[in-house]
Amino acid sequence: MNAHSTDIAGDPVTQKGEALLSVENVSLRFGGVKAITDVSFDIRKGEIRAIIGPNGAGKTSMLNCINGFYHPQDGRITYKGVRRTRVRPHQAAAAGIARTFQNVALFKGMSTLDNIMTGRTLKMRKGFFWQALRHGPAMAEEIEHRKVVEDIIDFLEIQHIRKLPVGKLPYGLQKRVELGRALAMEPELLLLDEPMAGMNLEEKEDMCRFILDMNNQFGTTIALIEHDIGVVMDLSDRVVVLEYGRKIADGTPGEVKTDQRVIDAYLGVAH
Amino acid sequence: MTKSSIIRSAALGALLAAGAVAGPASAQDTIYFSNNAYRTGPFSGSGIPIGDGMRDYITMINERDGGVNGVKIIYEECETGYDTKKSIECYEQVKSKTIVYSPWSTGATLAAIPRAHVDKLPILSMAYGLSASADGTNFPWVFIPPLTYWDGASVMVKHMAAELGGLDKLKGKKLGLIHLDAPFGKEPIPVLESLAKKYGFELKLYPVAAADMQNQGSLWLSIRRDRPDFLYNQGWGAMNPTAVKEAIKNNFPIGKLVGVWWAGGDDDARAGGAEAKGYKSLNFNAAGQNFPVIQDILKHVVEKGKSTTPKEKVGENLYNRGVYNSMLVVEAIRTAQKLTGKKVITPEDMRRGLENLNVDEARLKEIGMAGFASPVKVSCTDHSGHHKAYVAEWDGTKWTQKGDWIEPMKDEVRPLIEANAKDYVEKAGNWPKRTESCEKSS
Amino acid sequence: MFYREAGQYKTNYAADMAVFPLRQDRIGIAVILLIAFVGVPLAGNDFFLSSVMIPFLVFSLAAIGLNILTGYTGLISLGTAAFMGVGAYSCYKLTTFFPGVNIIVLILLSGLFSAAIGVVFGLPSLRIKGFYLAVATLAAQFFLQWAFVRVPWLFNYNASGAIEVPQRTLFGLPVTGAAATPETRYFVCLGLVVMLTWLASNLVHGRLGRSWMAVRDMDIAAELMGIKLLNAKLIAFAVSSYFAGVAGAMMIFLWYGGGEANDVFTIRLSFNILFMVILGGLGSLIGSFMGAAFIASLPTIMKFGLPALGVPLSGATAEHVTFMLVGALIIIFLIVEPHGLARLWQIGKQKLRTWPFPY
Amino acid sequence: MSDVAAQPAPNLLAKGWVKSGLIVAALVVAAIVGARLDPSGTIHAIFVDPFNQMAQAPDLLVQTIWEGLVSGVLYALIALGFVLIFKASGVFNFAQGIMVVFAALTLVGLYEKGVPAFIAVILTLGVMFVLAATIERVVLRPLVNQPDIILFMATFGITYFLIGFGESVFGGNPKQMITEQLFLPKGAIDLKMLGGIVSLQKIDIAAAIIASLMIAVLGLFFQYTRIGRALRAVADSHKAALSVGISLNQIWVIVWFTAGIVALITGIMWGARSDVSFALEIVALKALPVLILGGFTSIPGAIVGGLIIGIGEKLGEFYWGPLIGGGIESWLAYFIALGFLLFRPQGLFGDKIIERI
Repeated sequence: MNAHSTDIAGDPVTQKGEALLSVENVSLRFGGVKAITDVSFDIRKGEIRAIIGPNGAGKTSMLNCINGFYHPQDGRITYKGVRRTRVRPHQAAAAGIARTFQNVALFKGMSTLDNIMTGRTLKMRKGFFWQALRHGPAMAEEIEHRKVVEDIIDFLEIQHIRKLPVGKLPYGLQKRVELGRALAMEPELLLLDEPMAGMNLEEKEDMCRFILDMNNQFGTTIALIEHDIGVVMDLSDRVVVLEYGRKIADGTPGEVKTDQRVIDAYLGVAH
Repeated sequence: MTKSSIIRSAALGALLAAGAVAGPASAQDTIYFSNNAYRTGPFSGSGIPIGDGMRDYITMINERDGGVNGVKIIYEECETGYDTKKSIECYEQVKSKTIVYSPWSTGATLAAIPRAHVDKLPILSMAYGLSASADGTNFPWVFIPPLTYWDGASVMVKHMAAELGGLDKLKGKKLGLIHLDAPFGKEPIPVLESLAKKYGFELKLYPVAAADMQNQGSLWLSIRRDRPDFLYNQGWGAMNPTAVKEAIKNNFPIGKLVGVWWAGGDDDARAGGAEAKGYKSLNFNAAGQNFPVIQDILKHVVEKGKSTTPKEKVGENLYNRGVYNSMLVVEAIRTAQKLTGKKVITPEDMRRGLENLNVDEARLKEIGMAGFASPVKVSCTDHSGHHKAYVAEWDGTKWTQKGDWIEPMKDEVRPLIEANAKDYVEKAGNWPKRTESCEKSS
Repeated sequence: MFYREAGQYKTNYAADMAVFPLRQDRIGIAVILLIAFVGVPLAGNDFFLSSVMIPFLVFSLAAIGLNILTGYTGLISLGTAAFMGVGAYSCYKLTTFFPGVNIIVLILLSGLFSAAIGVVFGLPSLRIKGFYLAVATLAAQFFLQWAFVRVPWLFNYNASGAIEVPQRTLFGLPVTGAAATPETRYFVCLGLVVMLTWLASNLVHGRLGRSWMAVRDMDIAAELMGIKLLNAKLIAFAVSSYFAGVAGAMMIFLWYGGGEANDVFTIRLSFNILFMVILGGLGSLIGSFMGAAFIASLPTIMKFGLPALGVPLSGATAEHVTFMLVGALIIIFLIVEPHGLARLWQIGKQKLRTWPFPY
Repeated sequence: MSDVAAQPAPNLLAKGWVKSGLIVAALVVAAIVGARLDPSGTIHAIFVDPFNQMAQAPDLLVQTIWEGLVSGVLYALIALGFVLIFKASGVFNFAQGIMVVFAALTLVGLYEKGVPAFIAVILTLGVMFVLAATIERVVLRPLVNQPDIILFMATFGITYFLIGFGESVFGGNPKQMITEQLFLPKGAIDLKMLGGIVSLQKIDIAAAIIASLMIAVLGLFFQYTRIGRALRAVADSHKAALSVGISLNQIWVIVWFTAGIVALITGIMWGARSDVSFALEIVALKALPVLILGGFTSIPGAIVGGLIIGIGEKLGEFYWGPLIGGGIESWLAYFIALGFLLFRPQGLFGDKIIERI
C-alpha cells in the first residue's frame, strides 16, 4: 500500500487522463443555509480523488449534487463532456455513477447476494413476462449475472455471508457489502462516502486494499470522502479540501498537507 | 398451500365432520328450523328484537301446543352479524338440516337464491330480498310474503294521495326518497319513477352512503332546499334514528316523513324524543301487547323466563314482526302437514306448504292474531301475494295504526316483477325450469 | 434428523437459486399439493370445501396481492377490497360481452382492469409516503365502492343492483352458478391460486422482486441502483391489484355466487386482508397463506367447530368471543413474533434443521 | 458532511404556488368561456350554477357552512385523539374510533344500570383510565421499539377486542345519549338573516364551544404543566425525554387517557346528534383525511383540517353532489385531502418530511 502511494506520489498528476467529471462554480442552498458556495474542481479518469474537510464542510452535499440527489442552484456539473446539472439519481446510475453512503444504505431485509444483485439491475434486460416465468431467458440472465456477483463476492471475501440478511451483519461487513453492491454496477465513477468510518485498523486495511485493487484492476475512477488523513494521503492521487462549503485547497496530497489554510481548518485556527 | 394451513384445515374438517354427526339429534317427532340471526354488529339493534320475536313465538308453540300437530320445532339461530359472508356459511351449514332458510338480509337472500334452486331448499324472505322473486313460476323456491318493496313504494304513493285528497292531487307535488346507497335502498326507485310519470309528481333522490349513515347533514340541507312535500325513507340501521333526528332538526314536518317497514323500529322513533310524535312508517303487523298471541307468549315464554326479552319490550314493532315471521313458518308447516299427511316434513314439503299458505281472517283469529296482521295468501305463481300494509304512526311512546290497510298497486307492480324475473332468469343462463307442479287446490 | 441440507450439493447456480433449494422442502411442497388436490376433496364435505377451503384460497390470493404491495414494496394500502371489486365487476362485464369465452380466462383477464385502476390510484405514491399513502388509498376504497353502486352499467342494470353470476361451464361441467359443485369450484380456485402463486414467487425472486424490496428498504439507495422509483411502485401497484382483482372475481364467481359492493367489497374486507398480510408475515408468500388461514378460518372454527365439540356458545356470544379472541391473538402474535407466522415457521424449520443436536 | 436536510427551497415552493395559481386561473377562464358558449351544458352546471345558487339563497349557504363547521369540529375531535397519541408515542391509533363508541357506550350503559348521569361520567373516565393503563401495560410496553406498522396493527387488535368486549357487556343495540341528564341544551336557535332562516342547533353550538374549550385546556396543559412539558419532550425525542428522567410508561398512560377523555366527549357529541351504536366507528374513519390534511403531529392541524374537510364536503355534496347523483360525501373528503397532499406531502401543519442521506 505504501509502495503504491509513493509510486503515484512521484507521478505528475496530469498523466492520469482527461477530466471525467468537472464541477464548476457550484452553489447549493437549503432555505437560507448555504451548504456549498462556488466550488469548482474536476475528477480525472482513473484517479482516486479525495474530498476532505471538517464536519459540515459540504462534502456529502457535493456527492449528492454529483449523483443527482440535490440540484445545485448555481453552477454546472459536467460528466463525460455532457452537462448534467439537473440529473436524477437513476439517470446518474445509468450513466455509470455508483455510490456508497456514510451511514450504510443497504437493503436491510435482503440477503447479501440479493443486495449485490440489485447492483446488476440496470444490466438486466429481460422483461416482465420472462421474469414471471423464471425459466428460459430470464433464468439464463439471472445465472449470467449471478456469476458476476459471485466474482465480486470472491473479490471482497464475503463468501460466508452470501445468504444472510444484511441487517444483522457487523458494521464492517455491511460496508463491504455496500461496496460490492456499488461495484456490481461496474461504475466508471464510484463515489465513496467515508468508506472506513467506524472501522478498526484491520478492516481499514482491507478496505484500502479493495479500493486500490478496484482502481487498478477495473480502472474505476474513485471519489472518496474520508476523515482519516493518513488513509487519504496514502490512497489518493489528488485531494480537494472544503470548509464551510467553500473550496480551500486542491492538489496532490503532498501539496495539500502543507497548505496553511488546510492546517488552519483542521487545527481550528480562527479566521 | 402451507403445511400448517393443511393441518389446520384437516383439524377443522374433522371438527366439522364430528359436528355433522353430533348435531342436534333429530328424533322422529321434531322439525328443525334454523334462522339467520344478527344479534351482533352494527345492525343488531334491529336484529335482537326480531330474533327474540321469532324465537319466542316458536317456543310458545312448543310450550303451549307441544309443537305443530305434536311435532316440536327445534329452533336454532345461526349468527351472521348481518354479514353476507357469514350468512353464506350459515346457509352451507344448515342447508341439509333446516326445512326453510331464513336469510334476514338482502345480500344473504341474493346469494342464497341460486343455491336454493339447486339444493331444493325453500327460502322465506319476508318482505325483503329480491322483489322479482315474487314470480313463483321462475322462482319456485323463494317466498316473499306478504309484500315486496315495490308494493311498499306504491302504498307510499297511495298514502300520499290519501293525505292530499286523491290521486289526481299528486300532480306537481314533490316526493323525496331518502335511501341507503345500496341495492336495498335503491329498490323503490323504478316503481316510484314510473308512478311519478303516471301521476305527475316529481321524485327527488337523497342517497345516504353506508359510511355516512350517521352523518346526514348535507343531505337534509338539500331537502331543505328542495322542500319535498313528502319523504319516503328506505333506510336501515343507524340511518333511521339519524334521519328522524335530522328531520326534527331541519324543521321538516315529521308527519310527512314515512319510513319503509324496516324504518319502523321503536328505537328509530324514540331517537327523536317527544318531537318524533307523528313519525310514520309502513307496516304489516301490529305493535303492542293487546293480542291473544302476544299474551300467550308472555304467559308461556316470557314469564317462565324462557325469553331474553324484557317484558316491556315484548310487543314492540320489530319484536312483533319477528313473531309474524315465525307465524308464517309455523302456518306453512301446518299447511305442508295437511297437504302431505306427514307429521315430520321435508324441505320439499315445506315448499308446498309455503306455496299454499293461506292465512285468512278466520285463521288469524284462531291463532290469536285478529287485527295483528292482514290475511296472507300465497299461490303457485304469486309467491308474495302483494298484501295490504298500513301506515303506522309514532305517538311518542309506541306505534299506532293510522288509517286503513292500504292495498298496493298490484297492477303496477306485477308486470315489473314478471319482467325482472324474466331478465334475471335469462341473464343467469341455464336457470332451472320449474319442475315442481302446482297443487290443484291453488 | 430428517430435515437436513447436509449432503445436498448444488452443482450449478440454477439449483442454488431455486425457490426451494432443499430436497425436504420440495418434498414438503409436493405433499401439500397432493393433499390439496387429492386429499382435501376426498376427505372434506361440501361445507368444508365451500365455506372453509374456497374462502381460504380466495383470501390467500388477495393477501399475496397486498403482500406484494405492502410486504415487498413497503406501500400500505387500505383499498384492497375496492380493487377486488374492480376485478369482480370487470369479470361480470366480460362474461356478459363474451359469454362464449372460457370463464377462467375471463377471471384472469379481469385482473388486468383491476391492475389499470390500481396504477391510477398508485400515482400519488411517488409523492406521498407511509400512513399518508395508506389514507390516500382509502380514497380508492370509498370512491370505487360508490361507483360500483352508482354505475348501473357495471351490474347490467339488474334490479337487484348486484352481480348475478350466470352459469358458465368448462368442458360441459358447470364452473360458476349454483349448479357448480363445491368440488369443481374448489379445483378451479386451487388451480388458479397455485398458478398465480407460482408466478408471484417467480416475480419476487427475480429482478423485479429485488427492485421492490430495494424500494421498500431504502428508496434513495434503490434509485441509485438505477431503479426508477415511480416505475417500481406502479408495477407493484399493478401486480398487486391484478392479484386482488383475480381474487375478487373468484370471490364473486366461485364463492359468493353473486353480490354487491356495499355488501362484499367493504373497508372491513380491506382491513381483514391487511391483517392477514401482517399477521402472516410481511414479505412472505407462505405467510400470506398462513395469515389467510388464520384470519379467515378462525371465526369459522370458533362458530361451527366449538359447538360441534360440545362447547356451548350461543351464536352471539361466539361472535363476541371471536372478536375478542382475534383482537387478543393479533396483539399476542405481534408481541411474540412481530414478523408474523412465516417467521415462526422459519424458526421452526431452523430448529428442525439442527434437531436433535442444536449445538 | 452536511446535516442540513433536503427541503424544498423557497423558490420551489413559490413555483408550486404559481403553478397551482395558474391551473386555477386556467380553469376559471375555461369555465367562463365554456359557460358562455353553452349556458345549459355541463361546464355551466359545474362552474356557474352552484355559485348562482349560493348567491340566490345565501341563507342556505350560511347554513351549509355551519353544518360543515359542526361536523368539522367533530371530525377534528376524533382526529385530535389520533394526534395526541401519535405525537407522544408514534402510534397511529386506529382504535380511536372504537374508543369513541366504547366511551359513549360505557356512559350510557352505566346510566341505564341506574347510575346517576354525572357519576356515570366520572366512572366512565375511570374506565377510560383503566383502559389506557391496560393498553400501556399489555400492548405498548411489550411492543416498545417495534416498527410503526406493528404498533399500528396492534391497535387493530385493540379495536377488535373492544368491539367484542363492548358488545358483550353493553349489547349491540343502539342507545340514546343522555343529553338532558348531562344538561346539554336541546332545540335550535333560528336566526333570521339573508332573506331566510339559519337554524343553529344548540347542541351543535355546545359542541363547538366544548371542543374549543377542550382544545384550549389541552393547549394550556401542554404549555404550562410539568406533565405537559414532558409530553412535548417525548414528542420531540424519546431519548431526550428519558434522559431528563421522565417515565415513558407514565406518559403513555396519560396520553392514552387524554385520548380517552377526548373520545368520551366526542362520543357524547356524536351520540347526541344521532345515537350511540357501533356504526359510529365508521364515521370515525372520516378523521383519517382530516389527519392527512392537518398532519399527524399537529393539534392546530387537526382543527383546521377538520374544518376544511367538514366545510368542503358539505359544500361539495350540497352544491356539486346533485350533478353526479349525490352521495359523494363518502369519498369527497379523501379526494380533498389527496388534492392538498399533492402540494404538501406532509400535510398542512405536519412536520416536514426530512430525507437524510
